[in-house]
Amino acid sequence: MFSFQPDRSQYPDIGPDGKFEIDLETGKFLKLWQGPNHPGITGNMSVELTVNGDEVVEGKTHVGYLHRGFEKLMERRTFIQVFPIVCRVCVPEPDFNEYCYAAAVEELAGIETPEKAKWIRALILEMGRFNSYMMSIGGIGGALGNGIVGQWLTYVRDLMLDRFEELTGARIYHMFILPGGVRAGLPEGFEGRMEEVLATAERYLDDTEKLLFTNAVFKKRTKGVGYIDPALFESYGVTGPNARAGGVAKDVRKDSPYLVYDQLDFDVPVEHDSDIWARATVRYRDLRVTIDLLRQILAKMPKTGEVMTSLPNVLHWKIPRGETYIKGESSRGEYGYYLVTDGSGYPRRVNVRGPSYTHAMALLEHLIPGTNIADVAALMVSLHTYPPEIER
Amino acid sequence: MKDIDKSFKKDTETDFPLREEMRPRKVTTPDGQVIDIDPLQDYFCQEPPKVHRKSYSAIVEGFYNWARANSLWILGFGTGCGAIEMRPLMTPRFDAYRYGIQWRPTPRQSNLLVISGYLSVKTLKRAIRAYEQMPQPKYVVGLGSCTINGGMYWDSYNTIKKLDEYLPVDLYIAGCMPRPEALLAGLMDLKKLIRKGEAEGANRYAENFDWYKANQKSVIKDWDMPDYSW
Amino acid sequence: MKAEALSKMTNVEEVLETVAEFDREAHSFYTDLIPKVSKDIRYIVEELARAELEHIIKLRGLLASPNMRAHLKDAILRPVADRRFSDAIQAPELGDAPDDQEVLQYALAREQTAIEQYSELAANTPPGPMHEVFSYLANEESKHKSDLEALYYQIVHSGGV
Amino acid sequence: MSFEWIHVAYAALTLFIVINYGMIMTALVRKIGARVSGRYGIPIWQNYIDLAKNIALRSKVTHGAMFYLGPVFRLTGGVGLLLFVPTIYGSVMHQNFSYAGDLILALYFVFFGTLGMALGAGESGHPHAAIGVSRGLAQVTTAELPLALAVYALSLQYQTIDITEIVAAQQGSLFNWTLFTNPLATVAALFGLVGTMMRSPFDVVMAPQEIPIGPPTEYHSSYLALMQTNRVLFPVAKVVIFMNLFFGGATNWAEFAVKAFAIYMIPVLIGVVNPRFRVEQSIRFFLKWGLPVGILAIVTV
Amino acid sequence: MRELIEHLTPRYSLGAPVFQRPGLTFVDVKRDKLRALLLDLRDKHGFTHLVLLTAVDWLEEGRFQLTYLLNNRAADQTLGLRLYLDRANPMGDTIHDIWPTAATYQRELREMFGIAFPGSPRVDEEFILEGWTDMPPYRRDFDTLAYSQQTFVERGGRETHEPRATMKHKLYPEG
Amino acid sequence: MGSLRDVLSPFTAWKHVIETPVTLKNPIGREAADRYRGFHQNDTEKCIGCGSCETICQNAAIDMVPVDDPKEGDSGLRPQIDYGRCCWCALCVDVCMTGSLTMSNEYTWVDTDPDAFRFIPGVDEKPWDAIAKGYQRPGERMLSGLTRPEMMEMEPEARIDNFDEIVAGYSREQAVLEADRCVECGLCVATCPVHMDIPDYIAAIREGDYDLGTQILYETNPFSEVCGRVCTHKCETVCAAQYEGEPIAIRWLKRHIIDNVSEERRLEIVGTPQVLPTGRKVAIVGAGPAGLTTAYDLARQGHAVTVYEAQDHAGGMMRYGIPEYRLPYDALDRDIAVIRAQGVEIKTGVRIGSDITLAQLKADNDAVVLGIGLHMGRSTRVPGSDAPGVEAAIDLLRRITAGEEVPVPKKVAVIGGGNVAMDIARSMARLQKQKYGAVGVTVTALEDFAHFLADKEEVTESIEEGIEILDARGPQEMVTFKSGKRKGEVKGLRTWKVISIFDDQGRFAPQYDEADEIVHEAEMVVEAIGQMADVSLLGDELTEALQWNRGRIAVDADGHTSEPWLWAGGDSVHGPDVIHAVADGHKLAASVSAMLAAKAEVAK
Repeated sequence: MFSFQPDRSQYPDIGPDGKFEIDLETGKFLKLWQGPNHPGITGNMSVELTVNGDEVVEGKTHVGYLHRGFEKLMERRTFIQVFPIVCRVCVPEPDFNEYCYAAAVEELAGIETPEKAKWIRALILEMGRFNSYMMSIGGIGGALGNGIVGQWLTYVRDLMLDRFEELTGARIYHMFILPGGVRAGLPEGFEGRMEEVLATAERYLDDTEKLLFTNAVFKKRTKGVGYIDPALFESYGVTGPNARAGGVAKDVRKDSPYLVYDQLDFDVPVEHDSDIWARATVRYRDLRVTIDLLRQILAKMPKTGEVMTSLPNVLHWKIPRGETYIKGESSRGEYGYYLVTDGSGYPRRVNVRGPSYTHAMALLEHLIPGTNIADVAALMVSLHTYPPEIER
Repeated sequence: MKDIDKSFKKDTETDFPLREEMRPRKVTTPDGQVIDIDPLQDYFCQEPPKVHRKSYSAIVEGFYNWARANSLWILGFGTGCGAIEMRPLMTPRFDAYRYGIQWRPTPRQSNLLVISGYLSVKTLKRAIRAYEQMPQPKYVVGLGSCTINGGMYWDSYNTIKKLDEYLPVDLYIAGCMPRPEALLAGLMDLKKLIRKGEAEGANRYAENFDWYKANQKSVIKDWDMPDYSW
Repeated sequence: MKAEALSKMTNVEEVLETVAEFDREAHSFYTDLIPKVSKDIRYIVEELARAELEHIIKLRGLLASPNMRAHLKDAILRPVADRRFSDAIQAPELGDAPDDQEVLQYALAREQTAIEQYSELAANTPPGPMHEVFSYLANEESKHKSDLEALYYQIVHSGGV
Repeated sequence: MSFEWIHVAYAALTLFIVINYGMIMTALVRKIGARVSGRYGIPIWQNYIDLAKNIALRSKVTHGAMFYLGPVFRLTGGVGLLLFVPTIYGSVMHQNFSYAGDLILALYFVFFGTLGMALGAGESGHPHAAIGVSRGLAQVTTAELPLALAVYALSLQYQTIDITEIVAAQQGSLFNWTLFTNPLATVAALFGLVGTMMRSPFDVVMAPQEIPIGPPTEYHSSYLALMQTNRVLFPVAKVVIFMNLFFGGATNWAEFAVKAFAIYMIPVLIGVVNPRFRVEQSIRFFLKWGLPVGILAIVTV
Repeated sequence: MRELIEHLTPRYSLGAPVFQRPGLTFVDVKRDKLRALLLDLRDKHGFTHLVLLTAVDWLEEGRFQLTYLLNNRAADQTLGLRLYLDRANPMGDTIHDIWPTAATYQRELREMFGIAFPGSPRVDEEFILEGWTDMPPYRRDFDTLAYSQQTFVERGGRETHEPRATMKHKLYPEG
Repeated sequence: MGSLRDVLSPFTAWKHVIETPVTLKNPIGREAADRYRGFHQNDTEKCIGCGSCETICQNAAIDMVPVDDPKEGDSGLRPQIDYGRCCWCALCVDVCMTGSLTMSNEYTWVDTDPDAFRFIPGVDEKPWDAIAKGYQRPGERMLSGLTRPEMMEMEPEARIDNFDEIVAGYSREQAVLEADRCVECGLCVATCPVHMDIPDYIAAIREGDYDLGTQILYETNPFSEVCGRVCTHKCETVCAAQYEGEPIAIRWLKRHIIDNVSEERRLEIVGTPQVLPTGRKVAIVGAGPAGLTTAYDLARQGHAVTVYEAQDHAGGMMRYGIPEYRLPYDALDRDIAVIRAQGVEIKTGVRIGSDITLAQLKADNDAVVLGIGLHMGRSTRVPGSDAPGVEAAIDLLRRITAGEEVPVPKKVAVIGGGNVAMDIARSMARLQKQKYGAVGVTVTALEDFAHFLADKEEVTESIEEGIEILDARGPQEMVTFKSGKRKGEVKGLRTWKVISIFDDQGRFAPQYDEADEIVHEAEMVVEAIGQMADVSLLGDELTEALQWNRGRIAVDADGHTSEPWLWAGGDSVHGPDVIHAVADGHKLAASVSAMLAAKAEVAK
């Protein structure tokens, strides 16, 4: 009926390199910082935007607000002492750190993990994924102005945190997956209480679907926005749901099964639009898969068995020289630990490969130009990035 | 734990190279005036804040304190891990709103700065800025062990250990990280402090401004930052 | 059970006298023994003499207490063991230069006699202060004997590496 | 109606009642919103405490005269809006200063506050404020467009620009309400109402997630207290206009309370469950849906 | 994997491979062959995913190890290329044109290890640290505890005792 | 775009407005999960202050602070936790050697004072002290090994007919495995009479640096090879590892170091005295551990030391008291060789008192040190104990070592439950096996197995070798032949069952069950109940002149007797124990050397 210009103003000139020519002195542009103290930023990071009107012509991400020098700290801790700090690398989904680190140490030290411990690890990882997706979908709702979703799903996440607490003894940093196994088995009646949580979660997710995923405004805000060309996935290192939203069924759980994922029955949901909508939807569908996986794990888990192997005295535990890379499919994509040992009692180098590292830096900077200010937060949330794993 | 390298000496010689636009210089204004500008002057906030005395009337002050205690507006600045446990407080499970606690996105409208965990030097700079922008009286709560004595990151080259060196802290909550319940308990304690009129951190900051600034400058070398980054 | 043929009535004072005599004898016996034994084991004999002396002092204190005086004339049955007691007053054979083991064995035998004596006295005394005194004395002696036994074990049954 | 000094006192009383009503009602509405989330939400008197707290703050940083005047203008907009609109129909006390042309003045006041705010916020020097202002003005202007058209349709329908008369015309029966006599105009006006109440999906200007709370980002202490007062007063005042124009006005305070609440709940109902539009999407929405309805309302009169 | 390595070894003069586990192999490469090898691996052998790029400081050996971890998803194979740089003057070749995301890694390496990558975008900008004047912190000779003690104030009043020394002091002071 | 459904469906969310909020009514203080890792608790009675928690804490959150005086196996330190550091990872709980450290499920601690967040769990009272819920380690500790590696030993069948050494010593792998279990708390150091740097030499094993290990051993103990085999290892009784597993095999580890250093290398490492001769002369009576240690120390300080030994070989009780299968003579010889290499002269076969008088020694030397040991056996003196066929264990052992002919009857009864009893029983068993091809030894011990004096492994090995061990049997009489050719000779041992051996105060007071009487048939009864020193060499005059302390020569803390020229130490002063004797040796040497230095000072 009405045809406004399809693209918004082309006011900034396009330079020979295909980028906007920006000269702040002209007064046409305004520098605008989002973050680190900003409710729309997923954590403590910032984006330096150059705007023209309310169109963003350039975005630079700035990280380092959460930098604690983990990889350095790990180098002066013994192998067991590293264990409590790895989980801190990623606050909302710490378990992948614990798993990847433990698995890397086990591989280099030649330790076998008991079968039951593998199941419990998978359980923990899926519970973590559940929480992470809850935060992510709630965050997408929040970033686009629908706080109710965030409220509901944070509540559901709280319920899952209760299960976490019951199983691991802690709410956020579980410190449960030790090299050699896990700290303890399931408490009495855990399955039943978990089922209650899952049922509640499903109820809230049904409501969320009605509220968010069949919502005209939400569709309007997300469809076609933040499109990532699937051809760029490899060059920008896009993994996980972000890739699955663009039709690439990348999932480490399927591609290179670890723990007990080869014994579990699940499909990897794929969307094809590669925009914010697709990314949100693929997460939502993946969350449903996760709920199913949790049920499967609890049903198929062996009822008895050791959960921990005896370790050599960890106070002077030395691991021969070697290097390895362990990866897992976190809720945001490929999560990996690159561990180098040199035969001493300390890791030579630990490198954490968080998916946010590629998603929030190069990719986000690539995506931001040309969007509206209002979409920057949504874009960031849709990429589902956690700053602590970028800077570590 | 690896032994400390006793021979290691921190590089105290090298000054942080001041970017060109940060140097003091003379500028000609459009109407031809020549003025001195010193961009860093602003960032340092050399001007000490005013010490605000309490109201002369104890009853009025009491009423004010009651109001302040029951309308705690927290700056939604998640400085570290602890931020993740602040979120449940805003949501149905814990619903801190019913205690008069709310979140504000801008420091100008906040009364309470919750330092949620460790502060990297880079964030410390922003936290100080945010704190200085908050209107008085303002309160600081140190959430988690990291704020008390460095916590997990006691040997990190990039995180501070004692928050009270840099900001006047009213209350600490132990934990790594503290659960929402503990945080809530802390906020309730803070309310009691405010009601008793004992939460005068802002005045403490103003009175010992030089000390705080010296401490801050000892760890922050690059003071350049956009003055509105929230 | 009691050898009633030998028993006859006596009073407390007399019994206590015998007891005191027993202790005095023992004390002088041990005191005499001290120079006879080699210096390295003299401590055992000295301890024994000291213990007996302490015993005498304790007994004297008892007798002097006003509470006791009232009962001194109480008649009691002369105990059967009395005779054995009196026998023990006589120093048995203990060689010229006895070693530590012999001294201890001798002392243990004496203590055994004393314990039996006091126990029987206590059993024969109707409940009251006197009964308690004898029980107390029996208890004292058995404590003393325990000490000696411990010493014996320590010296003789030291085990070996 | 001739002016008498006593009307000043009456108007002050109206103001007082409306402010308190607004205080309680907005808190209640937040509690209702919280219920949807599954929470209890703020205490019903929280707004008073917040107000007292903000007044009690000790430091007040100003960025210049206009920064100070901004909230004053905004409050003036609210007060003015209320004072020139009959709050309770037929009541001498709460007739306020309504007069024959008050509809025009009311429309002006609806804009006035926003403009004042824009000026004040602009002076705060914060880029968020500056961007917020430009986005806000653009959006509000288009949102007001259907409202203006609806008012135009109304004045055509009732042949007057005196609100009191418009209310009078709606008395008697439920079906005399403009809602039923001119539903198109009502719908067009509701576009305006929803669009200017700063609720989703049209609250992108104030959204904390993007440009943190937009124009008032620098406002604090008593400046903020002033704005808070306005924030409870202005929506109610606006609702009063809608009540008068489309829903038959109110003849007593009870009716006022119920109707104002009900009308106020319209944007709330939508807002709680919807995400927000971008500015240009909002503009497009109003132009695409609001404007035609408004024009249609005029055409069909 | 073995065939591929055997195939590539003569052409790119690779070092002896380490088969860490099925699906993960490490191999040494020479700097001048790196670029051609990466392109070859990416375009012809399906190693399209740059998993990570990081460095290891072998202080004792006087060199940095750059690890390029590439993944071939279809074959579920990960290949780690190890490239050694002289620690005294570490200089790497930027590969941001092959994988744009490598620019971030290179920025980090520049800042944390002091390895230069001429030509990489924003490589000389501050990345994570701010106002940093000391040596690059991930280098092995940077002692984080010492730096932290010399920079940040610690809460005082703590004193610990060693059981052995305490017992010696109390139980056998002269022994 | 967007269907009507998309517009309307969001409004379904409003149904929640009539639901009761899910908010917790009073969240503050909500009880955490049963396993929650909250604030620490410490059972201070159970805690031994080993400091493993401090070592493993990666936050440096734990300080060990003194709360009590140290005693054996307890440093008196207790962990103080700084909640300005703690991360509640509970590694300290997992690593805790005694399991004393646990966590409650309490989690709220708010304070205005940042210095307040420190406390000593169990000592500073806290509201959560009594909370039973919270993180407890499930089962035993997993972070350090619980059991020792199996020591390679000769099978009973292989060892019973010879005097070859039984244990093989640890292999490198086993030693590393065992050394790995050590948490290096150092509680053992105080208990070790010579305060060997046990954690350090265990660390040296881990590092594979045997030279360093040897060096550490020789700093405190010149009899490391002997002690590596026969030490009473008091250290192992206080080892932190024993609380949930086996104590570290400290003795075997010590032996492992020496086993891995050749004799030549050992001499190189130890070296010879690096000082000029002082010209002072010291005579030492008795070439046992005490005497030789004194000699070693003094010689290294440049004094001229002569050791007089009554027997034909040096070594004292180590040679004549300990059977060869436990301590091979060449091992002892290697240790003595190192001592000899320091210039110590050892005169064997010289009996002081008869060959040379003490007075003469006094005249010829600046100082005389007595290390005469306990070479006389105690007798039970039960009836018949003077009958032929009743032997003293210590005497028998000496004769076996010296190669003298000893009677080996088919049936032997041994009285005693100590290691000497085991030694003689096993030696006799070997001789029996050699002679008759069968073992017929019965050991009757006063103590029950729970209070046995002999080492556990001694008892097990004895049983393996076919020796019958009867616990809780009190000897009553040596039964003799009443008539016949062998009239008066022993034909058995009559014992009663011991009901209880100690009274309720823990003192010796055997109670017998006279009904439970056994007569153990035996042609030889060996009394192995204890030993005493033969002090006859002192002579009456000196005996009279010396101060005595409960049957032993009275010495001050340094081993100095009441005579200014005479020192005494070792078993005869402090009871039977090699390692104590070595400790005494060091003390004596220090004291003697101080006296000599003072003398030299005066002479100048």
